[in-house]
Amino acid sequence: MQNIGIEQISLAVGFILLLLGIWGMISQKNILKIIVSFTIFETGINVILVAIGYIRNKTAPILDSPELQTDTAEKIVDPLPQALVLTSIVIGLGVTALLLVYALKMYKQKKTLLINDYKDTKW
Amino acid sequence: MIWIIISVVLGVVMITMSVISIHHKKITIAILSAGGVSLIASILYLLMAAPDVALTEAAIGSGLTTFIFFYVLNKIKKQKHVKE
Amino acid sequence: MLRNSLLILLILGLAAIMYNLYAEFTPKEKLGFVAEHYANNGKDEVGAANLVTAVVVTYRGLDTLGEVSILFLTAAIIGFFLKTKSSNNHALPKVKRYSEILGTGAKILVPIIVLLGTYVFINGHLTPGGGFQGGAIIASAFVLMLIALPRPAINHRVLSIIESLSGVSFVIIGLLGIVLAGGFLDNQIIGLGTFGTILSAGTVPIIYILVGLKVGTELTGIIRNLKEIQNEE
Amino acid sequence: MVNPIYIIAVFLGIAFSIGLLRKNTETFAGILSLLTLGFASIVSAQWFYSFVTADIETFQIFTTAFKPPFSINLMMGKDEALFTLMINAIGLFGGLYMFDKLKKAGKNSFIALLMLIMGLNVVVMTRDLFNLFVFLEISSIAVAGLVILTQTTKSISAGFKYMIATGIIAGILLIGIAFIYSYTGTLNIDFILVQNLEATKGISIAVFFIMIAIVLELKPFPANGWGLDVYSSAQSGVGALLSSAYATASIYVLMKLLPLAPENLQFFIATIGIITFVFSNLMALKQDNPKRMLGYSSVAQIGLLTAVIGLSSVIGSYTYFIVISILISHFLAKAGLFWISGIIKQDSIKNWSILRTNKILLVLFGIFIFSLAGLPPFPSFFGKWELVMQLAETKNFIWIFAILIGSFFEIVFMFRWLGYAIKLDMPNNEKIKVKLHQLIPLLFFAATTFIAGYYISSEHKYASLINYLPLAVALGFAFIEFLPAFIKNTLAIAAMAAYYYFNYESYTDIQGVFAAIFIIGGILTLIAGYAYKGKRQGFYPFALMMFAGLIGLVEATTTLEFFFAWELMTIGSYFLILRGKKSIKHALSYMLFSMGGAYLILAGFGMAAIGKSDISLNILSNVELYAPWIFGLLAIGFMTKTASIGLHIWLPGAHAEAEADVSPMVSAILLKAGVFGLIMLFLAMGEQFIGNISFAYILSWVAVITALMGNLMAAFQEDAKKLLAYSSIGALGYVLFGLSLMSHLGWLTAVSFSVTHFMFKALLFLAIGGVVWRVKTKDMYKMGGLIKKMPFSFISVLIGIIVLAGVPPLTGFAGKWLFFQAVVEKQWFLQGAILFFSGIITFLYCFRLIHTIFLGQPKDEHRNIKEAPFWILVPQYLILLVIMLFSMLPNSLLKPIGEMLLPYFPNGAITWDGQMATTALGYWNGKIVMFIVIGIFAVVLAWLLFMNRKAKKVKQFNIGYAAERPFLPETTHFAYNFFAPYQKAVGFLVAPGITNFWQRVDEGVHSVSDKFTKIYNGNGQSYLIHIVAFILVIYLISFGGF
Repeated sequence: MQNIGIEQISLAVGFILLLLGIWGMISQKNILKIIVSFTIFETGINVILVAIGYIRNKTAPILDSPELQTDTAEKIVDPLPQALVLTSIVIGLGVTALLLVYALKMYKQKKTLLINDYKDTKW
Repeated sequence: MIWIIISVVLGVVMITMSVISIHHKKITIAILSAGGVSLIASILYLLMAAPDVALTEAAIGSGLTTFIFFYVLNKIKKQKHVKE
Repeated sequence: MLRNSLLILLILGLAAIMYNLYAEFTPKEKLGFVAEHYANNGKDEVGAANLVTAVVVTYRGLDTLGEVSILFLTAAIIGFFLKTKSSNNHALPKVKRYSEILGTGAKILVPIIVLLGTYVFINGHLTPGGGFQGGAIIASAFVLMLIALPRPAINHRVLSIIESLSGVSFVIIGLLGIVLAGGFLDNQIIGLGTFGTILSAGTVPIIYILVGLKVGTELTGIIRNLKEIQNEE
Repeated sequence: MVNPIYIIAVFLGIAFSIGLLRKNTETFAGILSLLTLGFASIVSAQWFYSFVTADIETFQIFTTAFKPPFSINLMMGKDEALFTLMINAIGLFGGLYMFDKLKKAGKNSFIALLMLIMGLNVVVMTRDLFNLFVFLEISSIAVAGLVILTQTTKSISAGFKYMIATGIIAGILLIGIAFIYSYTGTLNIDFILVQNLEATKGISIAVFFIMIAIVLELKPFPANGWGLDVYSSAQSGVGALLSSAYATASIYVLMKLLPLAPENLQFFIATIGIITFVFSNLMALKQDNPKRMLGYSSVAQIGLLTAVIGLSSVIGSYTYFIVISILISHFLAKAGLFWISGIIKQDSIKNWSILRTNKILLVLFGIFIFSLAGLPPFPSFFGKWELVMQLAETKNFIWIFAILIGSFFEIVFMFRWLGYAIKLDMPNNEKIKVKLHQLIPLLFFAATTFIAGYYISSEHKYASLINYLPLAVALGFAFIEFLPAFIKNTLAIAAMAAYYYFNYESYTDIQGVFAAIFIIGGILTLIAGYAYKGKRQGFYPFALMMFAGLIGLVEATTTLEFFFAWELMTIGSYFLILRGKKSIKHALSYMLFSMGGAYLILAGFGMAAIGKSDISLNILSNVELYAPWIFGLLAIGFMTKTASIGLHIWLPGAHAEAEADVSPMVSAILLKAGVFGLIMLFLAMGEQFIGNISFAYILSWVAVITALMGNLMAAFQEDAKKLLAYSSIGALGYVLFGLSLMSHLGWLTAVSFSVTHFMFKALLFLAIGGVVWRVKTKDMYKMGGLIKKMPFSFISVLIGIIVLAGVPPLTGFAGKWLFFQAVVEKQWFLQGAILFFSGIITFLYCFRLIHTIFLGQPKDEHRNIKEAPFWILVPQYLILLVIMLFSMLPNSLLKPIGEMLLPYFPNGAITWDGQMATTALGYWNGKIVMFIVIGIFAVVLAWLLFMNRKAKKVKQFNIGYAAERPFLPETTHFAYNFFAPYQKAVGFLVAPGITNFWQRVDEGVHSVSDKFTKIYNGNGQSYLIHIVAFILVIYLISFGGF
């Protein structure tokens, strides 16, 4: 138990979310549900990223107190993955918004949200 | 230790909510649960010393995304109405 | 049923791969060499107290520029995607019943939220938060207006001008970095200032303000576009 | 030089400021975007130019004041310069092409275009993994946006599928990147590479995720339905961007990241690539929609490139050359084809005949098809050549096989398409209108294809030695197409005569014989071209291209030159054959057999070069490994051109349907290319054995059966030209048999018969062509009694069949005489007997030919018919002159050939005494035989005239029918089904078994193709499942379990 830390739990949670997201995407028929699953997939990836940057018993990489400003490397968690997650979240928003607009437009065309009904281009 | 238990609890809640959001028949519940997953994720980020990420996830992941979802859903529902 | 069990097998297989990654992962004891450099030199090189901001805006500034571009691009695509044939039709939308309470509440709340958002991105280099978070917060204020007010006074033109100008300024500041400092997006065009104060970290706060404005207007634009198509029918 | 960071800055700055523009400023926004793209193109062109000419150092671009790995850095090297140049150029020209569409969609669509190109620029230049991820996302989102320029249910749902699929792929990539960071502490590619990653499982999986995501971006089979749907539903301009710009950048990413992957993963990536190449081309066979077909083809081409890159550790230093040459061809041609399909706007390739209404487009279309198919002189020809050479060198024969099979499928659908466009009837009278802004990109890309081909070949050690002069002359004729036919004809004859005059001395021995057949024969048949009025567009460039190829064959000193010439000849003759009536099917099957044969030759050359330091043709004479294989491959390859039995089904249709002067070209001249190849092969490699059986022995049987079947089938034809065509098959059987004897006499017959066959077949085809020209039908039973109307043609045919049948006194007899001597000498009596029998059949069809056409009763409708056109008669009489000469003085032909053969077959030569030839078995004097026969003939003629002096002439219509008119009028004609009794006796032999066999192969392949395409069921979710399953399967294979 001593060896288990938040980062490992988060990592596990992240992977499970990611898998659940993929599961949702390949099993749900409703386009909106697929998009919901996609956001869960993305959240999973973000959790994994943050977990990778975490180091036990260290503080956030914000040097607002003077004691943090010396030997900083010993005291903070990795700021880089956090920066990556910021980017990832914003990209996720863009993609999700676009997917939703697609869904809206698709619905407008055929008045159905079932992905099985959109098989116009095939073979 | 306490943080580990909290994080386990948070994790379990997140997983449950995501299962709900994937499998619940009602799309509104699904969207809300997905937003909830995001929200709890941001708490988890706080625990992992990532306040910046937490803030972003809360504002964008659970806030705006959920909102856009509802906007589109609303729109789709209205179209259904138009058709009938 | 068969299909679902096959899918479950597929996910289980994927899970096995992921489990390998998980099992191999050993928690880190100390920072990697790049992160260590950031930790030890970030304060002197960039001058931002929030190291995440230092990384986002300066060390990995190009990523951020790309990120802003993604939102911009998404907004643009949604713009022409939702552009309807009758876009010249300026018929006013039907005024529906709007809750008075909500409307009044929104009127009070919106400035506060905007203020909060502004605070978040202005202080991005010192405290948690920054352009993206602040921008998102500002956008949510406008979202509130869009829901609560019958004819919200958001001028599309103003939005897009703010959006474009902040984007162009971002690029120009980046280019000034080549001319006046070490390279594209370098923050030391102006002095680093006193560490830990608002006016520190060179152009970091300026960039974050621009990012905040840009993100805020872009997100608002996306939602406004959605709203417009909603009113159209 | 401009810092490349300005490319990005300018792109973003302009894209952001487009938002500032007011409404209704789309044109301005568009021009601004094009200027930006132009600026970017110029910057990268400038860099590329400097890298090529000045050999400057790779330029590092740092962002911020910090050095990598602490900040993101970009790199501009020669590769980056080339790739960004390609991307920016397609952005510029693609933007120009789509200008009106983009304008209509609004200024935001220009933003999407700019963002796409900007993103790809960074993707190529960046050295940071996460940065790569971000800009890859930008590009793929931009693609998703451009897909919906026209909003249809198809395009929107395709866009959705694309977004969600790339979403998963990006997620996988991001996990890989995250774990790589966790293990190495950096995101900089160069710093990751220098760390010499340990092979722990975690690192391996992380690398696997990155690589598999990159591979998935390249749309591997079968996880690529999402990509295909986008290709088929998006606008063609967007298809061009996706295929040319996006795929180009993704290929570069693969090249950049490949060193991360361990060797076995590289191998699996290559395997994925080749499977994609073969299967996508296979599935493209079934496509009717041009855009979807192009999509399959794009995916296939990228698959091939993936395979090459994955095999880079095997191929070694040539990888770069191969990748660039194939990529450039694909890049230019695919963009061009997509653009053209956007102009044509037909959803079925069967409606593409409308393309003919615009000549320029048609030419461009042809250029792009040829470039894509890897034919000379375009870049991918050299790439594929080198690829096969290198794979052979390292003995990766299965790979060669797969590549050639895939390429073959590609040829099938590409040339079917081209054939439809050129020959199918036009659906209506619509005319294609091309706007200037659509034409400029096409012209530019087509021109670049040639330049790139020249550049690539000049980079290649051996390709730079190729003599381009004949090809250049042939292409030059494309620019004087507006001139009338007789001027062009004169120029063509002059060009060929001049070429021969300046070069004939350099041809030695057998080379000289074939050079004479090819060039002098070419000139003779060209003379007939004066009979054609008008401009005769599309004839001269290709005729000359064919002759250029034939000349190149003779002149070749390296295997590459030989192969180049072989392909050139194939292209030219393909178009000549395609000119005929009802030629679509025949031209296609000609192309397929030729290309199939060409690929065998290529493989044979590749194997022959194993362990050799050069690729001179001499390597064939000292092959150490796989000699029987090499011999077999090359022999079969050459035999596709000689139309040996089993490989002959293309010939009858192709030769019979061709124009009057084309038939002799393809039948009398072109077939000799195969003979030349076989001769060269035998001379270099001698006899080869499989086990105890000599190849020559097998060949002798093939030859015998070919001769028998060819002649039999000729006898049963109703169509005069088909009769001659089948007769050619038979005649080539004789030549083959002569070669297979491997003796002096055998070869003497083979070579001299090649010359004789040229003469009489050209003569007959010209004469019959002239008749057909007048009577407008090829069916013999519709003719008759033409002797009075066309006496000159009659004489030609008479002399022709005398030579053909090998009756004394003419030169055909000399051939036969020698021939049976050779058989007896070799003691292959069974074969000899069969050949003798088929010789008898020759008499049958010869008799029928002259009897049904020229003798008997003239038809009513032919009363006022005139003699064949003068200019078709001229070459006939020139040939007649030569035949007479050779018949009188047989040693003028046989003696020099015999002397040429002496070094190779010193034993059993003929001894000459004046015109008297003596062999071990007897003697023969051409001159005396001639006089005797003429004497006999004169006596008989005089006798007949004397006996018939009182005969009474009867009017033709002194006959009557019974009351009923038969159901099929021709069945009552005496010449119809002339040899019915024989058909009953031996007809089973000529049952179309071989044709049926190939037909079944064709149907089989198509139905397999159909089965495979069913995996793309159009459901976006299935595509996701494909992706996930793909990842899982590749993981299991490459890790051997979980």
